[in-house]
Amino acid sequence: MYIAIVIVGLVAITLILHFASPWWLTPLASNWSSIDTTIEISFWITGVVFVAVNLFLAWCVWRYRHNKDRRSHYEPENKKLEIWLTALTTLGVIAMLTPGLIVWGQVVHVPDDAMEVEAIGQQWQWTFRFPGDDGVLGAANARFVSTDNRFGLDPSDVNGADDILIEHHRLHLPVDQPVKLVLRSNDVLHNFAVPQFRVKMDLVPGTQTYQWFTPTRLGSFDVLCEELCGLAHYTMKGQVQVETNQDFQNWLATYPTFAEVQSGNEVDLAAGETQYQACAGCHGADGRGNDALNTPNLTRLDRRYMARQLRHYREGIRGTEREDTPGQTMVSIAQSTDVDSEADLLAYIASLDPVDVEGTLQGDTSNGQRLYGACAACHGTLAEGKELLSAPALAGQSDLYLKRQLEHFSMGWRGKHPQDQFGTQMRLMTSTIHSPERLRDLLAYIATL
Amino acid sequence: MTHIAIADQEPELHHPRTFIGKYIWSQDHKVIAIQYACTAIFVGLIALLLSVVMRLQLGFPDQFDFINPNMYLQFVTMHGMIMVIYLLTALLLGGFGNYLIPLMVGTRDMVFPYLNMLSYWFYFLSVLVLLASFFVPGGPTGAGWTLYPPQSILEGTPGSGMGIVLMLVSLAIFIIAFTMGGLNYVSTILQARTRGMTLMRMPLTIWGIFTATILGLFAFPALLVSAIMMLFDTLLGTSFFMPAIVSLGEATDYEGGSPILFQHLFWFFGHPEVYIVALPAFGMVSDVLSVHARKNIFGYRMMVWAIVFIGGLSFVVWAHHMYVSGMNPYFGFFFATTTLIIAVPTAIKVYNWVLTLWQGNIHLTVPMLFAIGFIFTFTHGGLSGLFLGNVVIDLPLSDTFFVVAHFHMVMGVSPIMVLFAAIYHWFPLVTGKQLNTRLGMIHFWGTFLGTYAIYLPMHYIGFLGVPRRYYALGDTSFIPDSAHALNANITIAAIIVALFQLIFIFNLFWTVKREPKSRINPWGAASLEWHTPDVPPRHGNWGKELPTVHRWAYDYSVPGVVEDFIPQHMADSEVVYEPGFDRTSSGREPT
Amino acid sequence: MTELNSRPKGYWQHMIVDWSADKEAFKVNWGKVMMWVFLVSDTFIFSLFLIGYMNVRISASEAWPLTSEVFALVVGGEHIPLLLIAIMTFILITSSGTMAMAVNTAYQGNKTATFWLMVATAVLGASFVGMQAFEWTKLIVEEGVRPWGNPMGAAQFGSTFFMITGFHGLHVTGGVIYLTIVATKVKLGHYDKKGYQIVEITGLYWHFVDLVWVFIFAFFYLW
Amino acid sequence: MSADTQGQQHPLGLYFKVWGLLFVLSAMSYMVDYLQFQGLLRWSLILIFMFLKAGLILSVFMHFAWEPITLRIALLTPTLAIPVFIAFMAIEGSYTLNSRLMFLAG
Ligand code: HEA
Ligand code: HEA
Ligand code: CUA
Ligand SMILES: [Cu+2]
Repeated sequence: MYIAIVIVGLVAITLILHFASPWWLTPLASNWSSIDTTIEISFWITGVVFVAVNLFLAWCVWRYRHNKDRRSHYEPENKKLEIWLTALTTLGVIAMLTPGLIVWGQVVHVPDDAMEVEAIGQQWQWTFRFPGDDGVLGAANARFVSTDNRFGLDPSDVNGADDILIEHHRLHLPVDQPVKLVLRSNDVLHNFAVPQFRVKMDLVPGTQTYQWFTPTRLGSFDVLCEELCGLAHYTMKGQVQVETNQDFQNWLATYPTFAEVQSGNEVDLAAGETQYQACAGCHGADGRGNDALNTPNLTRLDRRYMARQLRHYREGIRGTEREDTPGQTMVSIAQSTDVDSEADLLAYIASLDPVDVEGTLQGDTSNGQRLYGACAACHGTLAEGKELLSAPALAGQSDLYLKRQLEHFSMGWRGKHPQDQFGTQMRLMTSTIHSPERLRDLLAYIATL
Repeated sequence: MTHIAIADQEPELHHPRTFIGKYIWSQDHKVIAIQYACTAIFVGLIALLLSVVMRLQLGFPDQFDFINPNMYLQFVTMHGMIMVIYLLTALLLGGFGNYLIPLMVGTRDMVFPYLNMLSYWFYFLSVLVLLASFFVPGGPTGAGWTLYPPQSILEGTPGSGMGIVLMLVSLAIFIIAFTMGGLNYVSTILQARTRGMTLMRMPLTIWGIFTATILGLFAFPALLVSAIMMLFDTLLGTSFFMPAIVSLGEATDYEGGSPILFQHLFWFFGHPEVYIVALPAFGMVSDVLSVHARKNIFGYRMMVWAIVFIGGLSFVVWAHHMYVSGMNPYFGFFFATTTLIIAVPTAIKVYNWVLTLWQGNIHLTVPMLFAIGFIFTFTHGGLSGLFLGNVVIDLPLSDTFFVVAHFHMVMGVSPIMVLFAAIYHWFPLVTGKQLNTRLGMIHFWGTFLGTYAIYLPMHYIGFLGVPRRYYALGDTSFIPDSAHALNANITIAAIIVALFQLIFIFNLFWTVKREPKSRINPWGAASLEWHTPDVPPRHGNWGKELPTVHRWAYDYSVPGVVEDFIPQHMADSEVVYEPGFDRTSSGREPT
Repeated sequence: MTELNSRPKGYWQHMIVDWSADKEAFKVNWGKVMMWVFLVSDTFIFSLFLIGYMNVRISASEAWPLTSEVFALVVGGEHIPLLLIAIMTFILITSSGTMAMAVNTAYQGNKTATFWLMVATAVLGASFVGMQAFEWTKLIVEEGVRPWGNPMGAAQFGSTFFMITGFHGLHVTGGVIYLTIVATKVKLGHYDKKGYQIVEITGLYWHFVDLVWVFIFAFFYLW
Repeated sequence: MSADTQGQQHPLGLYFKVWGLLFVLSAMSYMVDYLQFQGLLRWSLILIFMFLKAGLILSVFMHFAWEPITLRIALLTPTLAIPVFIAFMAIEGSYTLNSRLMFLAG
C-alpha cells in the first residue's frame, strides 16, 4: 500500500527536482548547442517513459493489492501487447539515436578552417603549443623530453622550430574561431574537458587524439582533467581564456618559439653578481637565507622556479596579502628588478654552491614520513625537487620558511590567484595536512632528508 | 556402454561423516553456496565501509584527517572492485547459483562436486590476496577499478608497486575460481536436469544465472589476458600497454605499447561483467514477483529470449565506455547503435515485470517490496544509461558523477535490492526460518528511500560537471555552492543507509537464534526447490527418487484449481479442480 | 527416456528436439560437455592473446623482426629457416595422431594399447616442451631476445613471443601431466565401471593444444 | 550415428588419412616461408593452410563432425564475438600506427 504512494511521491519529487532545482548543465559557451538539444530530446523521451512506467507500477500495486476473495488473472502471455510495446520502445530508441548519430558525425568531422592548437598533459599540469607561422605542428615524442626540451619536440623536425610554446596552464583562444585541439600526453592518460564547451577527450601517451569546438562566449573557463591520472589528478586544472582576436594575437606574441627556447640566451654572470648585491642583504652573500629575516635558502631553488616566483610577485599573484610582510617586501623588490637582465641574476644564484640549512623543528619523523608520501611524487623521495615537474627542492630549505609557506597556502595567502597553477595545486595538497602537529611532523621529516 | 542421462542414473552419494568433511571441505553445493555467500557478504561490508569513508571526504572535504588523496583513490578502487567482483559476482553466481541450480533443476548436486569445492577455496584465496594488499608497503592499488595503465603501474599512483601486483594476481585467482564454478553451473543446467524439466520449464532465475555464467566464461578471459599482460609490464618491463613515457620527470624504458589496447580488453570483459551481475538479478526478481503476486510471470518466453539476447549483445557494446578514450572516433557510430539496441530487450523485461503485477493479487511481503523497489530503481538507472549510450551525450557526461549515479542506480542499488529480496525470499528454505518481518520492513524502507536520496541528486551533480575520482573539487568557476551542500546531504543519506544495513545483519543473527521454525514453503511457491523432502534440504536433496516435473514454474492461480498454485512436480492427474470445472478450458503453460 | 521421439530428421528438427528435451540438451556425457565449454573459454583466452599481439604488432612503428631469420637453425653451415618450429609442429601432429588412436582403442576396451598410446602422446608432448625450452634458450642466449626488448626491432616481439608460446607451453605441460595420470588410471582399470569417456575427454584437451599451435604457427612464425 | 550409444568410434583408416593430410598441410605451410612467398599470396596461403589444418583436427580428431548438431552450434555461436573483436582491434591498431607516424616522430 504505502509503496504505491511512495512511488508516486518519488516520481513527483524527481520531477520537482528536475524542474525546480538550479542544477543543470552549465551555460553553453561553444558551438555545441546541438549536444544540448540531443540531451533535451533524450530527457523528454526517457522522462515520459519513467513517469509512465512507474505510475503504472504504482497503480498496479495499489489496484491489485492482496484481497482474500480475489484471484490473479491467469494469462501467460499476450503477444499483441508485447509486440506493441516492443515497437513503441524501438521507436523511442530511434528517436533518441538519430539526432545523436547526426551530431556525432559533426563531432568527428573537423571543419577545414579550424585553427590547430596542441594541449599537452603531464602529471599534473597543462601546457600548450601553437603551430606558428607555418601552420604545422612539429612532430613530438616523449622520448625527446628533457629539462631543455620540456615539450618533447623532435629537434630534427623543421616544422617544429617556429612552434610557439605556452608553458602555462592558461590557454587563450579567439572567439568564434573553430579550434582543433590536438591532444598529447608525455606520461599517463589524462583528459581535457571544458564543461561549458561540452567537450572532453582523453590524452593517450603513444598516440595523438583530438577534438574540436568553436568558443562563442568571451570569458575564462576551467579545464579539468577527467581521467584518473594518479594522486594529484584532482588538482590538474587549467583555463581557457576566450577573447577577441586582437587580444589573442597580442597574447600569443609574448610567447617564445621552440627555436628561441632552444638557443637560450648568453648570460653574464658578473652582471648577475652585481645585481645580487641587492638581494644579499636579506638572503645572505652565499644565498643560504636567514630565518631571522624570514628569507629562504636560494641555493636550493632552480632557475625556472625563481623566475616564476619573481613574475608572480611582480604581477600581483604572490605576496599580495597585507599581513604577509616578507611577501610584501619581495613584491617591491621584484618590481624594482630589471626584467631583461633577470636571467643574469638567476644564473648567478644558480651558480652558488648549494648549502643545506639545518632543521629547527621537532616532530615525529615517522609520522612525517607517512605524510610526505603524497609530496614525494612531485618533490622527489629525497625532496630533491624535480625541475621537469616544476617542483622545487625542499631538502636543505629552511624549515621555518617552508612552514610559513605551507601556512600561507592553507590560509589562501598564496596560491589563490587563478593564474598560479602550482599554487592552486599546493593549496589543495596542504589542505590534507589538517593540524599544526602534523605539519611539524612533516617538516621534521623533510629536514632529515 | 549405453549413454544414460544423469537424471536416470543410480544416485551415488558419499555422505561425509566428519565435521570438516561436512562444513569445511564440503562438496555439497548448499554448503559451498553458504560459504560463498558469507565470504562475499563479509568483503561486501568492507567495501560498504570504504564507501562511507569516501563519502565523508566528498561531503565534508578536509574535515577528517584519516583520509588523504592517496587513500581516497585506494578506497574508491577497492570499493568498486570488491563490490563488482568479490561481492556481486561471487554472491549471485557462487552463492545463489550454487544453492539454487541443483534444487531448481532437480538434481542431487552439481555434476562435479569436487571442482565446485575447489572453486570456493580458490575464491577464498583470491579474497585473502586482495585483502593482503591493504597491508603491503604502498597499500592497495589506487588506479580505479578499471586499472588503466600506464598510470596503474607507474609511480605517482598509489599502490603502483605491490598493490597492483596483488590486485592482478587476486583477479587471476578469482577467474580460475569462477571458471571452475561456472563450468559446473553450465554443465549441470544443460545435462543434469530431472525428468520433465525442459529448458523452457526452468525458472527465470536459472535462465539468468545460466546466461550470466556463460557470459562470465567468455568474458573473464579478456580480464585474465589483460591482467597477465599488465603483470608482464610491471614485473618484466615489457611494453604491451606502455609507450615511451617520462614518468614524474624520469625517462622510462618503455617503448611502443598501446594503452588503448588495455581499455578494449578490459571493457570486452567489463561490459559483459555488468550484465553478469544484472542477469541473475533479473531472473531472481522475476521469480520473486511472480510468487508474491500469485501470478504467472508475464511473457515467459519473451523473458527468456530477452535474457539470451541481452547476453549476446553485451559482447558488442564494450566501447561505449570508451567514447572519450581517444579510440578511433568512428567506432562511436557502431557502439552507440548497439548500445541503444540493448534497451529494447531490457525494456521488454521491465514491462513484463510490471505486467506480472497487473491483475495479480499482490502480497506486499518484504521480498516483494524489495522487488518493486528494484523495478523503480532499475528503470531510473537504465534510462540514465541511455543518456550515456548515446555517444554525443556521453561527451559532457562521461567521467562525471552522472556516470557514478548511473551505475550505482543500476548496479549498486538494483541488484543489491534483488539480493535482499532473494535473501528474504529463500531464507526459509536455507534455514527453515523466516526473517523477522518487522525488522525487514524497516530495512527495506531505509534502504530504498535512502539509496534514492543518495543517487537521484548525484545525477545532478554530474550534470553540473563534477568529475568522478576527485578527492576534492577545489574552486571552479561553474559549480554553484549549493552543489557542496548537496554533496553533504548525499553523504548523510549514505551513512544512514549504511546504518540500516546493520539492522539487516542483526536480523540474520536474530532470526537464526531466536525465531521459531517457519512453515514449509511459506510463500506458496511452485518451483521445485521448495518441494524437497526435508527443509532445509539435506545432502542429495531429493531422498530416494528425483522428482518428475510436469509443468513450468509459474502455475499460480490457475482457473478452476482449488489451490492457488500447482507445484512443478504435480502431475495433471493429481491436480484438484473445483467441482464442476471444465478442465479443458483451464490455462496451459506456453509451449 | 527420449526413445519416444522417433529419430529426428534433418538438422533443424534435431535442434528442436534437443533443445526442448528434458534431462539433458546433448546426448553426450556431461564430462565431455564440460570439457567442450572449457575449451571454448580457453579459445577466448588464446584468441585474445593473439588479438593483443595483432594490435601491438600493427601499431608498432618500429620494424617487426623477420621471424624466418630469427628462428632459423644452422645445420651443416646451412641457414634453414624455422627448422625447429617445423619439427615441433610435426611432433605435435604426431602426438595428436597417437592420441586419436588411444581414444579409439579405449572404446574398444584395449587397455594396454590405450595405455601405451597415451604414454607415447605424453612423451611426444614432453619432447615438444623440451624443444621449446631449447628454442627459448637459444633466443635468449644467442639472439639476445628479452621480454622487454631485442636487438632486431620492436620490443613487443619478445614480449608477445614469450607470453604466447609460454602460455601454450604451460598448456602442453599441463596436458602431459593430465595424460600421465589418466594413462596410469586406465592401466590400473579405474575406469572399467565408469567407461572410457575420460580418454576421449583427455584427447579433446590434447587436440585443442595442437589446434592452438596451428594458429600460433601461422600467426606468429609465418606471418 | 554411434554417438548416442557407444563412445566415438571411427575407422582407423580415416585417422591415418587425416594424419597424413595434416603432415602434408604442415609441410606446405612451411614451404610458404621456405620459398619466401610474399604479400597477399603469402597471407592467403598461410590462412588457407591454417584453416584446413584446424578444421581437420577439430572435425576429425576432436570428433566435432560427429557431435550432435545442437552441441556444434552451441559451441560455435559464442566464438562469433571473436571476429568482431579482431576487426575492431585491427582497425584500432592501424589508427594508432597512423597517428604515430604522422605526429609522433615514430
Ligand atoms: C548492472 C550493471 C549495469 C547495467 C545493467 C547497465 C546498463 C546500461 N548501461 Fe551502464 N554502466 C555500468 C553498469 C551497468 N550499466 C557500470 C558499472 C558503468 C561504469 C563503469 C566505470 O566506468 O567505472 C557503466 C557505464 C556506462 C556507460 C559509460 C559511461 C562513461 O563512462 O562515459 C554507458 C555508455 O553507454 C552505459 C550505458 C548503459 C546502457 C545503455 C545500459 C542499458 O542496458 C540500460 C537498459 C535499461 C533501460 C533502458 C531501462 C528500462 C527500459 C524501459 C523502462 C523502457 C525504455 C524506453 C525507451 C528506450 C524509450 N553504462
Ligand atoms: C555493486 C556495486 C556497488 C555498490 C553496492 C556500491 C555502493 C556504494 N557506493 Fe560505489 N562504486 C562502485 C560500485 C558500487 N558501489 C564502483 C564500481 C565504483 C567505481 C570505482 C572507480 O571509480 O574505480 C564506485 C564508486 C563510488 C563513488 C565514486 C567515487 C569517485 O569517483 O570519486 C562513490 C561516491 O559517492 C560511491 C559511493 C557508494 C555508496 C555511498 C554506496 C553504498 O553505501 C550504497 C548503499 C548501500 C547499500 C544499498 C547496501 C549494500 C550492502 C552491502 C554491500 C553488503 C551486504 C550485501 C548483501 C547482504 C546483499 N561509490
Ligand atoms: Cu590528469 Cu587526471
Ligand atoms: Cu557497459
